[in-house]
Order: sequence, then C-alpha cells, then structure tokens
Amino acid sequence: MLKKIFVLFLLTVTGVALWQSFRHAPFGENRVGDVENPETVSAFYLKHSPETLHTANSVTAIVVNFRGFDTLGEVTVLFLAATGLASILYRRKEDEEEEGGHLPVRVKLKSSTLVRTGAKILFPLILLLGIYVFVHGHLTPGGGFQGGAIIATGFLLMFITYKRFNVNHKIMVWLESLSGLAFVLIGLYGLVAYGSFLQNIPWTGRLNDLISGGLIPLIYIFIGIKVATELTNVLDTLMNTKPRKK
Amino acid sequence: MNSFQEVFIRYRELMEIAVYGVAILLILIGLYAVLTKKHLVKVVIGLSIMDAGVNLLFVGVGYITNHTAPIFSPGYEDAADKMVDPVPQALVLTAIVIGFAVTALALSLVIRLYRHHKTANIEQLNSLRW
Amino acid sequence: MVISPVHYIVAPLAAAFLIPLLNKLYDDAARVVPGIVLGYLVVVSAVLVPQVLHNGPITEIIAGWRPPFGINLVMTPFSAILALLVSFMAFVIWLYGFRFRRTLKGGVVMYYEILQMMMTAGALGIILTGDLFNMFVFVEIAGITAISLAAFYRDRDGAEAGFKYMLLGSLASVFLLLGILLLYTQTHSLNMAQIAERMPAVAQGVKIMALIFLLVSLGIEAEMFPLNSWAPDAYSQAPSPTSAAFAAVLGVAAVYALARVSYTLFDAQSVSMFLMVMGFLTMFFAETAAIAQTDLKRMLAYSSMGQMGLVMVALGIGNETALFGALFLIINHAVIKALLFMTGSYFIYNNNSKRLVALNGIHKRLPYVSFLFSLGALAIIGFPPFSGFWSKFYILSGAAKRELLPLIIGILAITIVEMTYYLRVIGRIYFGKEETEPASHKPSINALVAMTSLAVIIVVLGLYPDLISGYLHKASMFLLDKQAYIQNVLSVK
Amino acid sequence: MDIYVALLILFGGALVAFFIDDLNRRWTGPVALAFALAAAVAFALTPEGQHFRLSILGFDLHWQQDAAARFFGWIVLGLTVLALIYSVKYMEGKARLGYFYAAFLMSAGGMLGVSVSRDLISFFVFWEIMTWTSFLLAIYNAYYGVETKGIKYIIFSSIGAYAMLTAIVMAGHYYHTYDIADLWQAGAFSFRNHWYIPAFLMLGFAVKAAVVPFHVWAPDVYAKTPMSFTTVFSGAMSKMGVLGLLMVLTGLYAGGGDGMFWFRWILGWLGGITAVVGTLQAIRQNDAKYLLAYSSVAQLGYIVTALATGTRLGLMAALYLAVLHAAFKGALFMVAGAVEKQAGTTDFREISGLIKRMPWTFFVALVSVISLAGVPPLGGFVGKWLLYESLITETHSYFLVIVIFFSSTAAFLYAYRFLFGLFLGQAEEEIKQVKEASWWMLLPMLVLAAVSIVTGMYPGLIFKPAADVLAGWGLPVPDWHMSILLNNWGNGVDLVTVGSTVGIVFVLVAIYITLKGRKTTKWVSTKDISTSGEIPSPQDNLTFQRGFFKPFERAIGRLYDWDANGIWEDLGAALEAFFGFVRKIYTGNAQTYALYVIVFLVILLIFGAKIFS
Amino acid sequence: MTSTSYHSPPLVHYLYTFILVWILWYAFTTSLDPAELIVGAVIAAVISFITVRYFECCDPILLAPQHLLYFIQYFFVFLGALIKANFDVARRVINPKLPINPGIVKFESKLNNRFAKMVLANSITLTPGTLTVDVKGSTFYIHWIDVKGGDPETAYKEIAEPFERILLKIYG
Amino acid sequence: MTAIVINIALMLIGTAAFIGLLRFVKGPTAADRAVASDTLSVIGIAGLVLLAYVFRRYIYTDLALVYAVLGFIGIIVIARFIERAL
Amino acid sequence: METVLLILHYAGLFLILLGSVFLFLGALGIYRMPDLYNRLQAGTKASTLGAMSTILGVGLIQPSWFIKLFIIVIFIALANPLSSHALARASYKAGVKPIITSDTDEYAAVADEAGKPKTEKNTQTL
Ligand code: NA
Ligand code: NA
Repeated sequence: MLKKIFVLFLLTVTGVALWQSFRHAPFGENRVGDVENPETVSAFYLKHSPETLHTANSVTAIVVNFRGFDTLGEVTVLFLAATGLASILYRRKEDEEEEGGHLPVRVKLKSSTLVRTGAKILFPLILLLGIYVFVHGHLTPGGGFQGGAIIATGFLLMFITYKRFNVNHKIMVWLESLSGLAFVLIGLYGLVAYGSFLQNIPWTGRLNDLISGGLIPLIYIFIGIKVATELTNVLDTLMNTKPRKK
Repeated sequence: MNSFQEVFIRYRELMEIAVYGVAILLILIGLYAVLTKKHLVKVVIGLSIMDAGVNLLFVGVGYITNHTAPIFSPGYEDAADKMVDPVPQALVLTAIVIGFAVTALALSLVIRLYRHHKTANIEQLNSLRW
Repeated sequence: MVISPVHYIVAPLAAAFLIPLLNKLYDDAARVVPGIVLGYLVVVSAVLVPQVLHNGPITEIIAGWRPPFGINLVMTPFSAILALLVSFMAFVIWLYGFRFRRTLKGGVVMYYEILQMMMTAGALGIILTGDLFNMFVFVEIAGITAISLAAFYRDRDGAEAGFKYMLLGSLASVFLLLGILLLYTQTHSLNMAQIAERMPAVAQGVKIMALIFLLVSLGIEAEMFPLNSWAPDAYSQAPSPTSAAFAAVLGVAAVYALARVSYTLFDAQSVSMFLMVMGFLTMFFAETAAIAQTDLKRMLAYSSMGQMGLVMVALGIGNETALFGALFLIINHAVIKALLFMTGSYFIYNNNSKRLVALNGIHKRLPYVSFLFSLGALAIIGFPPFSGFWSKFYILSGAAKRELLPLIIGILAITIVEMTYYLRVIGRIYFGKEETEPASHKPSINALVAMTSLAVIIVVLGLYPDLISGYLHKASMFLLDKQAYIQNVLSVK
Repeated sequence: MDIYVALLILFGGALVAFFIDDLNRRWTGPVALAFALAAAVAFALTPEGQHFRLSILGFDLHWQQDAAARFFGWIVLGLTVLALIYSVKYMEGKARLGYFYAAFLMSAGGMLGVSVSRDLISFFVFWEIMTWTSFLLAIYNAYYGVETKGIKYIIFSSIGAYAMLTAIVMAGHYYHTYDIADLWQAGAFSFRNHWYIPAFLMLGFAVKAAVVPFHVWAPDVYAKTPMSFTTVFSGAMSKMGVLGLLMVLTGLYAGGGDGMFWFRWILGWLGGITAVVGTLQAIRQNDAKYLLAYSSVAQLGYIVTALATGTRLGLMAALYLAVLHAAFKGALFMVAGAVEKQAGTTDFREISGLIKRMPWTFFVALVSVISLAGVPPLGGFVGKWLLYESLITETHSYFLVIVIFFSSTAAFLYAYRFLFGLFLGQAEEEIKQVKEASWWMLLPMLVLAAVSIVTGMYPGLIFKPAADVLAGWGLPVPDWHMSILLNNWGNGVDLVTVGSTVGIVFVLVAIYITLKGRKTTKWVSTKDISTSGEIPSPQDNLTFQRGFFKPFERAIGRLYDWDANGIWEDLGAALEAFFGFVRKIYTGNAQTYALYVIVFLVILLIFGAKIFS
Repeated sequence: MTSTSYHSPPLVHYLYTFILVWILWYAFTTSLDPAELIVGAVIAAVISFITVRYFECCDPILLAPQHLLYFIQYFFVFLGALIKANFDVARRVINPKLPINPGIVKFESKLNNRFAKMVLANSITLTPGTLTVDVKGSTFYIHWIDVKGGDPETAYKEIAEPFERILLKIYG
Repeated sequence: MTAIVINIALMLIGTAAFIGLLRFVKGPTAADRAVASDTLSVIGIAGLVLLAYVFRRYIYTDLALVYAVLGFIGIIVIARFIERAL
Repeated sequence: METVLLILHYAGLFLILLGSVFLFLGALGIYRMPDLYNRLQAGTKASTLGAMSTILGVGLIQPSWFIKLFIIVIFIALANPLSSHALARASYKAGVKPIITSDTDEYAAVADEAGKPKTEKNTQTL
C-alpha cells in the first residue's frame, strides 16, 4: 500500500514534469514555418516531397528517402527481433522431455466452423488489402510497415483458426532475406551511381501516379514483403511454443 | 462548414489537455503497471501502454490546427502550407515498429520464464541478485 | 566503390539478411560470414581512421540530402577511434569464439552469430550517426541483440537477465524518445549539429527536461548507478564472447552516446557535477558489490560497471587531460575486460562452474590462460607498466587540474577495493588448493590468437602509450570543441 | 653503458625466467641469477652522472646514475645477486619457479628503477612494479595468505602508493613538472605551499618502511614469503621507503625546513615508537621468521628516527643503518631459511641445539645478531653510535634517546632468544639428522656476515658513498674517517683496534666453550619440562621454549594489549560487512530496479534546475 | 507461402480467384489507370496462387442469372429482417423492462455448403432477438432473447426458415 | 443543413463511443470488454468514414478499411484467448 | 444530374443520421443489457446497421467514394456478425453463464466437448 502511494507520488511528479515541458510546444501551433523557404526539416520535406521526389505521401517520402536510413535500421530491428525470438524460443529435445514429451501445437481447441469459413474468404481479401497498402504507400496513408502488418494479421487469422495451417519456412526465409537484401542493394545503387547511400534516382515521375517517386515505392514494396514475412515468422514462433500431448 | 475544426481552434486548451493529457496519462498508467503489477505479462502490457502514450505524444506534437494530413493526394497538390508536420508521423512509425519488436521479444522471454519457473510472478524472479 | 563510413552499417546489415540464405547452402556460413564482415570493418577503419585523423572529420550524406535535412554519419576523430576499437574488438571476439560455438547445434548458431554481429553494427551506428533519432534506432538494434544474447543460454538464468535488461531498456527507450521529442519541438531538427546550434535559444526549463530524459536513458545503457542493475545479470548470463562484447562493444557505444549528448547537445559544464557524482557513485557501488561476489562473471560485470563509472567521472571532469584519460580508459577497458571474459570463459568451461572457488589452483591445468588472466587483472587494476595505469593517471591529472582532491582520493580508495578482489582471484588461480582434476579443455588455436593479441596490446600500450596518444589527444580536443562539430557537419554540401 | 641497460636486463630476465621454467625447471634459478649478475655488471659499468631521458605521453621521464642511485642501487643489486645465489638451492624442487624468479627479477628491476628515477612518474611506475611483483611473491607460499595476510600487504602498500599518486598529480598540476630536482627547486615538498603533497608522499614511503601504525603488513609478509626473497624484501625494498623519505626531506630542508620542528618531532617519535613496538613484539615470537620480521620493523624505526633528525650525523646514521640492516637482516633471514630448509621448521618450540649440525650457519647468525644488537666491534655498533650522537648532541631529543635506548636494550632479549632458540641448548633426537646447509646457501650468508665484520672496522667504506649521496642532494655532510669514529667532543675511537681485540678474545672464548661444553652436557629432553604446579592439558605444548620470556611479557603486559593488527583487521571486517550490506541494493527484483530508475528520474526532475544550472 | 499438402486445385479456380481479387483491387483503387490495372493483375495472380486452396466461398456457378435473382431476393428479405431487428433493439434498449425470456435453442439446418451455413448464421445473428452461438455439423445453437418454444422445429420455423428457403434454392 | 446533420451524427457517434467505453471500463469479465471493444471498433469505422467526409479527404477511407480488418481479427484473437484456445 | 446528386445528397444525410442513431443505440445496448449475450444481441445488430448506413450515406454524398465505401460495408456485414458469434461462443466456453429464464439451454451439453472444466463464474480478466 505504502509502495503504491509512493509510486503514485512518483507518477505525479513525472506527469507534472512532462506536462510542464510539453506546454512549451503548444498543441496545434504551427512550428513548421514557411514551406517555400524552409527553416525546419518539416518544411523542407513538405516542399521537396512533392517538388523533387514527386511523392504524394510526404510521410512516406521521409520514411523511405529523407530518413530512409532510419527505416533500414527499423527493418533490421524487426529482423533482429524475429531472430532473437527464435533464439529464445527454439525447442530442444530436452525441452520436450521436460514437458513430458509434448509436441508443439498452435491452437489447442478447434475454432468455430463459421469463423473458419469466414477466415477462408477473408484471407485473400486481407492479403490484397495489405499489398494494396504497401503498393500505394507513396500515394495514400500507409506503406510497407502497415501493409506488412496487415498481411501478417491475415496469417494470424489463419493461424488461430486452423491447427494445421502452416507457412512454408523455406519460402519465408528466401523472401525475408532477399527483400532485406534488395533494400540494401537499392541503397548501394544510390551510393555507387549518385554518391550517397539510398539516394533516389533522378526520374521520379508525376505526382500521384502509381509509378512515381523514383525508387520509393519499390523500396516500400520490399519493406512490405520483409515486414510481412518477419511478423508472420514472429507470430508463428510465438504460437508454436505451446505443448501438446503426443 | 467545418465546425468540427472550429471546435479545434476555439477549445485549443481543451484539446491540449485532451491530447497531451491523455498521452501523458497513458505513459503514467503504463509506468504504474510496470512498477506495481506482479504478473509478467501485465508488466509487458504496461510497457506497451507507455509506448502508446509516447507515440500519441509524438503525433500530438506534430499536429497543427486546421491543417491536414501531409499527403499530396489529388486536390491537395498545392496544400503544402496547410499540412501538419510529417516528421513526427514518420518517427512514430519507426517507434511503433520498434516497440512491437521489443514487445514480441519480451513476450518470448516471459514464455521461457514461465516454462522454467512455472510462475509468471515477477517477485519470484530473483535467482540473480547481489 | 570508395570506402566510406556507411559501410560500417551496410556491410553487417547485408550480411545479416544474407546469412539465413547462405546457411542453407553452406553449413558453416553463419560462423564464417560474420568474421569476414567484421574483418572488413577493421579494414574500413584502417582506411578511414587515418583520413579522419589527418584531414579532419568526414560527414557522410545519406540519401543525397545534406545535413540537417538528411541523416548523416559523422566520423570525428573521437568517433573514428571508437569505431576502430569497436570493429577490431568485435573481430577479435568473433575469432575467439569461432570454434567455441561448435558445441551448439544447427540454426541456433546462426541466430547467435547474427545477433552478435548486429550488436556490433548497432554500436557502430550509435558511434557514427549524426542524427539523434537515428541514434535511437541504433540503440534499439544494440538493445534487442543484447537482450536476446543475454537470454541465449537455456541452462542459465538467461531469460531472467534478458527480462530485466528488457524492462530497463524499454524504460530507457521511452525516455530517449521523450527527450528527442522535446528537443524536436524546440529546435525543429533531429540533426545533432543543428540542435546544438539552436540550443542557446531554447528555454532553460525545457532544455533541462530534455537533458534529464536523455541522461537517464543513456545512463541506463551506460551502466550509471542506480540505473545499472541489469548489467550484472546480463553480463553473467550471456555467453562469454557476448559478455566480452558487452564490455568492449556495447559499453563503448553507450559511453560515447553519453559523451556526445553531454558535450555537443548540452553544455559540458552544466553536466559536469552530475557526471562526476554519478560516476563516482557508480564506481563505489559497483566495486563494493564486486568484492563479495562468488561468481567470476558477475564479479567481472561489476568491475565493468566500476570502470564505466570512472569513464563518467572523467567525462564530468571535462578538461582535455581527463578526456584523454577517458578515451584511453575506454580503449583499455574494452581490451582488458574482453581478455578477462575470454580467459575467464575457459576457466568456467573447464570447471563447469562460474564459482570463484572453482578457480583454486587452476593454473596447473591452464597455465597460459591463467597467465593471461592475471595479466589482465593486473592491467585493469591500473598497475604499471600496463596500459590501465596511464589512463588512470591522466584522469587523476585531469581532476588535479580542477583541484578536486577529494575526488582523486575517492577514486583511488575505490581502486583499492577493486584491486583487492582481483588479486584474490589471482591468488586462487595460482595458490588455491586444487580439489579435483576434471578433463581439460585447452583453448583452441583461434582463441589463443585472439587472447594473445589482446594481451600484447595491453603490454604494448602500457610500455609505449605514445603509439596512440597523439590520436587520442586529437580526439579529446575535438570532443571539447562543440563549434567545430557544428561547423563541420552543417557546412557539408 | 646506458642506465637503462641494467633495468632491461632485469625485466627481460624476468620474461625469460618465466618461460624457461616450462622447458627445464632446473635452469630457471641459474638463468635468473645470470641475469641478475649481468644487470649488476651493467649497473657497475654505467658511468656516474649519466642521464637518461624519455618522453612518454608528454611526461619527461628522467633517470640518473648519481650517488643516490648507486648507493641504493647497490643495496638492491647486491642483495638480489646474493639472494638469487641462495635461491638456487633454497628453492630447489619447489613449484612455480618461473613465477617466482620472474617476480623476483621484476621486483629487483622495480627497486633499481626507483633508485635511479629522478622524476616522480617513473619513480611511481617502478614503485608500483616493485610492489605488485613483491605481492606475487608474498602470496607464493599459501593461497590462504591471499585472503588475509598477503592482501593486507598490498592494501597497505596501495594506500601508500595512492597517497603518493595523489601527491604526484597534485604536484604536477601546481608546479607543471614531475622532475624531482625541479620540484625541490619549486618548493613543492614544503608544507607551506600544499601540505598534503609532502605529507601524502611520506605516507607512501612510511608504509613501505613499515612505520607504526602502518607496519602491520610487514611481519606476516616477511615471515610468509620465501626466505630468499624476504632477504630482499626486508633488506632492500624497505630501503626504498627510506630513499623516498630522504627525497621528500631533501625537498623540505631545501625549502628552509619551514615550521619543520613539529614534523620532525612527529616523524622521530613515530620511528621511536616503531622501534619499541617492533622490539617488544619480536621478543614474544615463537617463530624465528616472525622474530626477524618484527625485528626488521624495529630496525626500520631507528632509520626513520635517524632520518627525522635531519642533521649531519642523523642522516649519515640513516644511510649507514640502511646498508647494515640490509646486510645483517639479509643474513639472518637467510639463516632462518637455511634452518627451515634443513630442519623443516623455524619454530623455537620444535627446534634447538642446531649449533653442532649447522656450525657455519650458526656463525653467520652469531655475527649478524651481534651486529644487529649494536654491540662493538661489528658494523651495527657504528650505526647506533651515530644515531645516539645525533640525538644527543645535535637535536637534544633526550626522551627519544631513552626510547631508542630502551628498544636497543630490549633487542638483546630477542637477539639472545634467536640464537638460543635455534642453535643452543640440547638437540632433540630428530634434530640429529639435520645437515649443514648447501654451500650455495652458505656463500651469500657468509658474504653478508663479512659486511658486518668489515664495516665494524672500516665504516668509512659506507660513509663515503653515503656522504656522496648527502652531498649530491645538498644535504649536510658530517666529517668521516675510514675507521675512526669521532664524537662531538673530538674524541675518536679506532675501530680497527677495538675490532681486532674483541675478535681475538671471541675466538679464544669460543674454542674454550666448545671444548668444555662437550664434556659437561647431560642429555635431558627439552620437551619434558615441569609446568610450575599447574596441571597441563593434553594440548599443551610442554616445550620449555614456550614461555621463554613469560616474566618479561608479564612485566610489560599492558603494552601488548594495544594491538594495531587487530584494529586494522576489525576495520577491514567492518568495511567488508558494509560492502556486503551495500550490495543488497541489487535485490534481484526487476520491478525494484525499475523503481530505482523512476526514483532517480524523479529526483532529477525535482532538483534538475539546481543540478544542471 | 503456404504449405502444399493438398492436391492442386483445378485451373479454373485460379482463374476465378484471380478475377475476384482483381475486381477487388479495382474497388480499392477505383482507377482505370493502366499501371494500376497491370500491377493489380500481377498482384491478383500472386494472391490467387497463394490462397486458391482456401478461397472456396463462391463457386462460379453461383453467377448464373437465376442465382443472382435469388441473391437479390435474399438481400431484401435480409434487409427487412435487419431493419426490423434494429427497431426491436431500439425498443429493448430504450425500455429494458420489456419481458425477455432468454435461452439457447438448437435446430438442424438442411444446408450442406459451409459458405451457405455461414451466411445463414450471420443472417440469424443480425435478425431480431437471435444470435448464433455455435454451429456443429448442421446443428445451429441460437441464443434467443425471447424463446417462443424450446423444440428444434419451432426454433427452425421462427429463426431460420425464411433465409434457408432461399439459400437452399441456391446451394441446394 | 448538411453541417447540422453531420454535426449531430458526429455527436451521436462520439456519445456512442463514450458509452461503449463505459462498458469497456465496467467489464465485468474480459468477454464483456471484448464485446465493448467490438462495438467500439465498428463505431470507430463509421466515425472514420464520417471524418473523411468532414475533412474531404478520400484517402482517409483507406484507414477505415484497414481498421475494419484489424478490428475484426483482433476480436477473433481475443475470442480465442477467452476460450483459452491459444 | 444536379438533381440526382441533390437527392443522393439528402438521402445520404438521412442515412448518416439514421446510422449514427443506430450506432448510438447499439452502444446504449451494450451498456444497458443485463448479460453478455444480450449485450451482443443488441450491440451487433445496431452497430452493424448503423455503420453500414452511415458509411453508405457518405458514399451517396460523395459518389466517387462509393465503391470503396461499399467494400467496407460488405466487409462489415460479413465480419461483424462473425466476430459477435465468435465472442458468444468463446464466452460460453469460458464459462460466462447466460441468463436463462426459458429453461432452454441446448448448448450446455455440447459446449463442453473440449473437456474443459467450467467455472461457476468467469474470473478471467485482462
Ligand atoms: Na502511405
Ligand atoms: Na460484432
């Protein structure tokens, strides 16, 4: 009890401090400044995203190009989380013995037949939605991460409704590796051809065309594939750890 | 027409409380869970709530009254000066993905801890000390 | 393709993505490829570091957007030296562990190798990036690999260590994000040089808040008391090459981040007292905890924390002399602690126990390893003529220049504590009564090469510190010169 | 020959010795000896006044072959060579010889380095090398020493060394130089400017010289280290403390000795107390090694007192005693080592009557003990004479004279006990198997005994280099003659005459006793002694040696209650307990750790404005 | 991406899935830009390849004109029920004191097709006072807010009959 | 007229979301919270589409679609969790 | 054409209003109904129709958005009852007892088939 009061005191101080400091950035205030003569990075991006990169979604322009290096790191974080997860949860013979000879199982109980039927119909729809989201990453809200996540939830739906729905790990490994590699190679192409890593090609098309933004949509597609496979992998690993009687 | 937007302007202070306040509150709630909940999963949930609060704060900071999403979709090609700050949105995307990665890793650790100790009570998790 | 700083990041990344594929084609790919990559990074360092030291900092533009608009990598003399150190140490650690992990099976080796290599990439990213948010990303890369590696072994309490690290690491990333966001709202930039340039205009209150969040966050990573409680667990539970890398790779990057934030983003003066006091407390609590340890790796972990504390003290002292000492100490600590973990690992391997009691009389079974361990122990205490002495001497001289007599006395008093437990271990190794004689695992040739090369560095740097002192002076001067950093980064076209 | 050659030979020899042990264990000792000899030759060939300068990290290291370097360098090298000759047989068959000889040579190198260093940085570097290598030797005989006894040595040494280091960095800051001569010039060692610089330096030297209350490490370490190194440990390494004190005092006196009186008084009395404490403790020891160890503490007390006088005769006495102590105490430790090797123990209660079994060893012991006791005609006498002269006629410290006199007189008791306990009395059956030590061991012992004898008649042999040291450092130099001892009133004693007379008498008496003693001795077991009416328990050791000086101990009993050792050990235990308590903050609970983080954050948030202003 | 434990489905299934997905793509993009259509075709091909095994909702035969009519009929029946259901809900929500007599009843459906069963179940859920709790085989378990009779026949009549009649015409 | 209707609709939806939130807070079982969040997600989808209209941004409708999909799968996962089938 | 658009506009407004009212009622339903199954009954029907109506209403006002909004509507029609069913089934299996006044619970006998012990009261909270 005393501890909780103490914790509440700590939280109060933290909260007040946070509130006070963020009052210095009033909500809704325009801190971007003049877009035509940018003083801030935001203004610069808002100017050059449509003008130079011809990318409608300036968030995408930032994520994939202006700050594409962050994104490469981000993709790596995801990849490493999947690797770490696998290294933490891999099953050894000893584990199985410890658990009394249980086999891993994804879901313990059969799911509702209705949901199973529904899942089958929705699965392609969800995949398509995911792909749509990352293919149009430079035009509409969303992108590689969002699209990848949607695809992974599609797989999640199948995982939890079907005991025996399995992904082909070999294909997953290939997709995962190659898409990650493709990102790096595109970056290296920029380095070799134009002098800086991840630099976009000069031809960036027309604003709001599907084929626009130079290499941005291409990169986002690879990110989408990578994120989709990665997240699916993570879900697969996490769900494949429950013991089941032999 | 957009009285919705007028509300945003007129009650800026209120919105500030609503957005920043909720974000900070989320951080604090998450922190509370981290500091007091005994179940490992609840601690991890606490961390996720904290992450959510921070992410919300990011998005909130980038908002500009009466401005729109920084997407130059048809009809908005020349609205650059009417768009909210895109940078925090890009950053928050990264933060979310990283938060997800950490959460997944945390859960895997919880699974292993549970399997090993047959308990998910954080207080019984002290074989390593001093 | 001309060698440029971005190779530090891209090479390991590409390799990490590629390894799962190659491993399907060639069984040992997962073990070999990281070595090639890390070796390549050493080559990159060998090319770039002299350039930086002679021609001044390199600022590499990424994606074609000049700073502050794009992310950029900055290789100052300070970061260049640390990048060289980190890549070299990572390579040596890889070499050391090359045959060690034969005992592990199948895909697990691949996970291990990828994570270990990427920890280095994360550390290099932290050291090289000129962008604050990018630093966050690399901190997370390093953090995730470190958590996974701490939890790697099943038969230890790895998961517990990993969970603790994860918990504190997550708090760290929340605070780091808050700090970055606060700075962003005030300076409208994420580029460290531009933030530094615009810092004077920021209101004092917000500045301090941002500073607090950044310091707490990086303090967790840099093992600052009382934020360092994850460290003993993580160090002691991780596989030994990883423990070595915690000290030699991750620790280096964490301290670098702390230094960069304190010196470039903020005023070194305003954090001086804080760093000195916290560094000193870190030393005190770590070394006093170390003395009572019964577990070798845990003892070494506490010792690492103590050394980090000393580095923080030196950063706090903040004059050129102390910074020189700090940089030298970072190098020494990386090399020596890695040697101690490597040799200690063979003790553990032979004894099947991490307990110090098991070390009694082990020199009969592992004479050369014992010799190297003792050398490392003497060096880390700071006994001349080993390299540890010079760094400590410089730090003390720096303190003397600020006439901080109590600090000097305090540091030395704690050194006596440190000395006590290291010498006890040496005593055990050489004079303890041996109980049983289990089968010996002699170190493999690659491990011998790795350990010996570190020992040689320790001795050579001790006898001839001027081999590197010129560079270290340059680096520490540059760290102090905030305007030069801003100038260098922002003038890039 | 350059000055660094001898050093390189010693350090290189250490490396060679370490690794040669793996090839052939019998070569290790001779190889080490060869290196030591080579170093001695190199040192001899180094011309007087030669400088060697080296810049490391911007520090100008400065080594010089001057009078002081030669004086202390020869103490080090002489003892090292002799001790290594002794070691060849003494260490035969023991384990870890590579380790032993490597540490030995490095330690010698460290001491030689200290002797030649003329800047504080190289001084400190060599000082530390000598310290940690000697630590490695101090723990050589038992791991259990590491936990308690050996670690005490290194802790005390490091307290001293780090006090020095503090002084050094502060001096570097204030005076922008580490060169000793420049520091003298600048008055760095004066109490007036920064009192802690000289004070901390002297603290470091006092620990090495085993001055009370920092002496507690010495007895254990001297007694536990292999005797062949204890010789050097007690004979030479403690003299490095003397060298350091002399160096600081030089600076102090050069600075006009401002307000020095109180300081000299303190140092002098510390020396006196050290002498008394060492002597009283030596008396009650049952083990020859411990007796000698405490005796060393006492003897160093004299030297410190002599240094503290700061007068012509006093300084001379200090340097003279430094050499003599090296000679006779070195010899005595070798004797103890020989007895230990041949008879298996040095415990008086286990042993007696070795005189017939080890006559040469006895001879060395006799000569050295006489020299130690300060009785004419041997060298020790001259040192005592000088000390008394200085205290009485130059500083008029009469109380101190009484203390020193008390200590010297009491020293007869332990000197007697040492001789009697080991060599005289009746030999038990098991003693009769004991043989004389090997000539490899006897040779260095005899050489050291010869030093005592020769200096007893020709003290000028030491006066001359000592005077050079004093003159070289600008300290007052007394008049001296090769073999005539002058007092302040102008009367002289011809030591050669005294020496020869006493020598002839001694030989005659010795012959008489030997002849007569053989007839009258009647054998009774020494372990069958009455217990004065008390009923002994089975555990009681009934050897008569057990209560050797019981009456004396009873007489001064209260003095023994104050046990510095116990206080230090209590302090250490209290510290460890405190540390054990402190580390409990690492509770192992992840949530507590998170709480630490938040508490820390909140503290910063509340006080941030103050902390980071 | 999915495992290949079943024998491979006929080509027409691929084609059918492909077309449906492609149409959906068009719905998402609502653009006749050739680039979009080409990309959509490629994606639809990939998805049909991945999911053809699972995507079994609607046989092409369902597109026959008479079936289309039934669909429209079904739609209106359903819409009516839905609106009725909503006013029922409104009534109950605004005045929760209305007599309720909840229970779970079961009935047997004559439908064999899984998709049809799902449509029926969903329709039941959206119509007044009923909620499909589970379907086992062809037995439907329905939570009924106002049970008018516990026996399966009554339940069937009250709950499923109007929908199933039409569905049987299509899938029967 | 349009504005009035839209504003009323927004208010109704907002109130609905608030009431749903009350049930979410109240529980009492996990299943009840799941029911609440299910309804909330549907309310949210409608709200999103309405807001897209308010702001006249077609691209926001994508969000509604994605939200619908994720909300549905989320509820299915929670349902599986509630029946302890995962 | 103008007129058509105008009609569509007002129809759309009507649908929006109607939809939002039903959404409101749905929310009220899940708040006020006595047990979980009744809440589901009310919540699903009202929210499904409400959302569909609102979204279609917007589609009528903005005809160029119609196709995509129609997809959303179809999705809701398909998915929302399914999710409600899944929740009802799961809750029942997890032991959340419905209020039964009609003495009819045909499901009780078969719900248990997984061999899971039924608890009297569901104590599982998130
Ligand atoms: Na997008
Ligand atoms: Na629903």
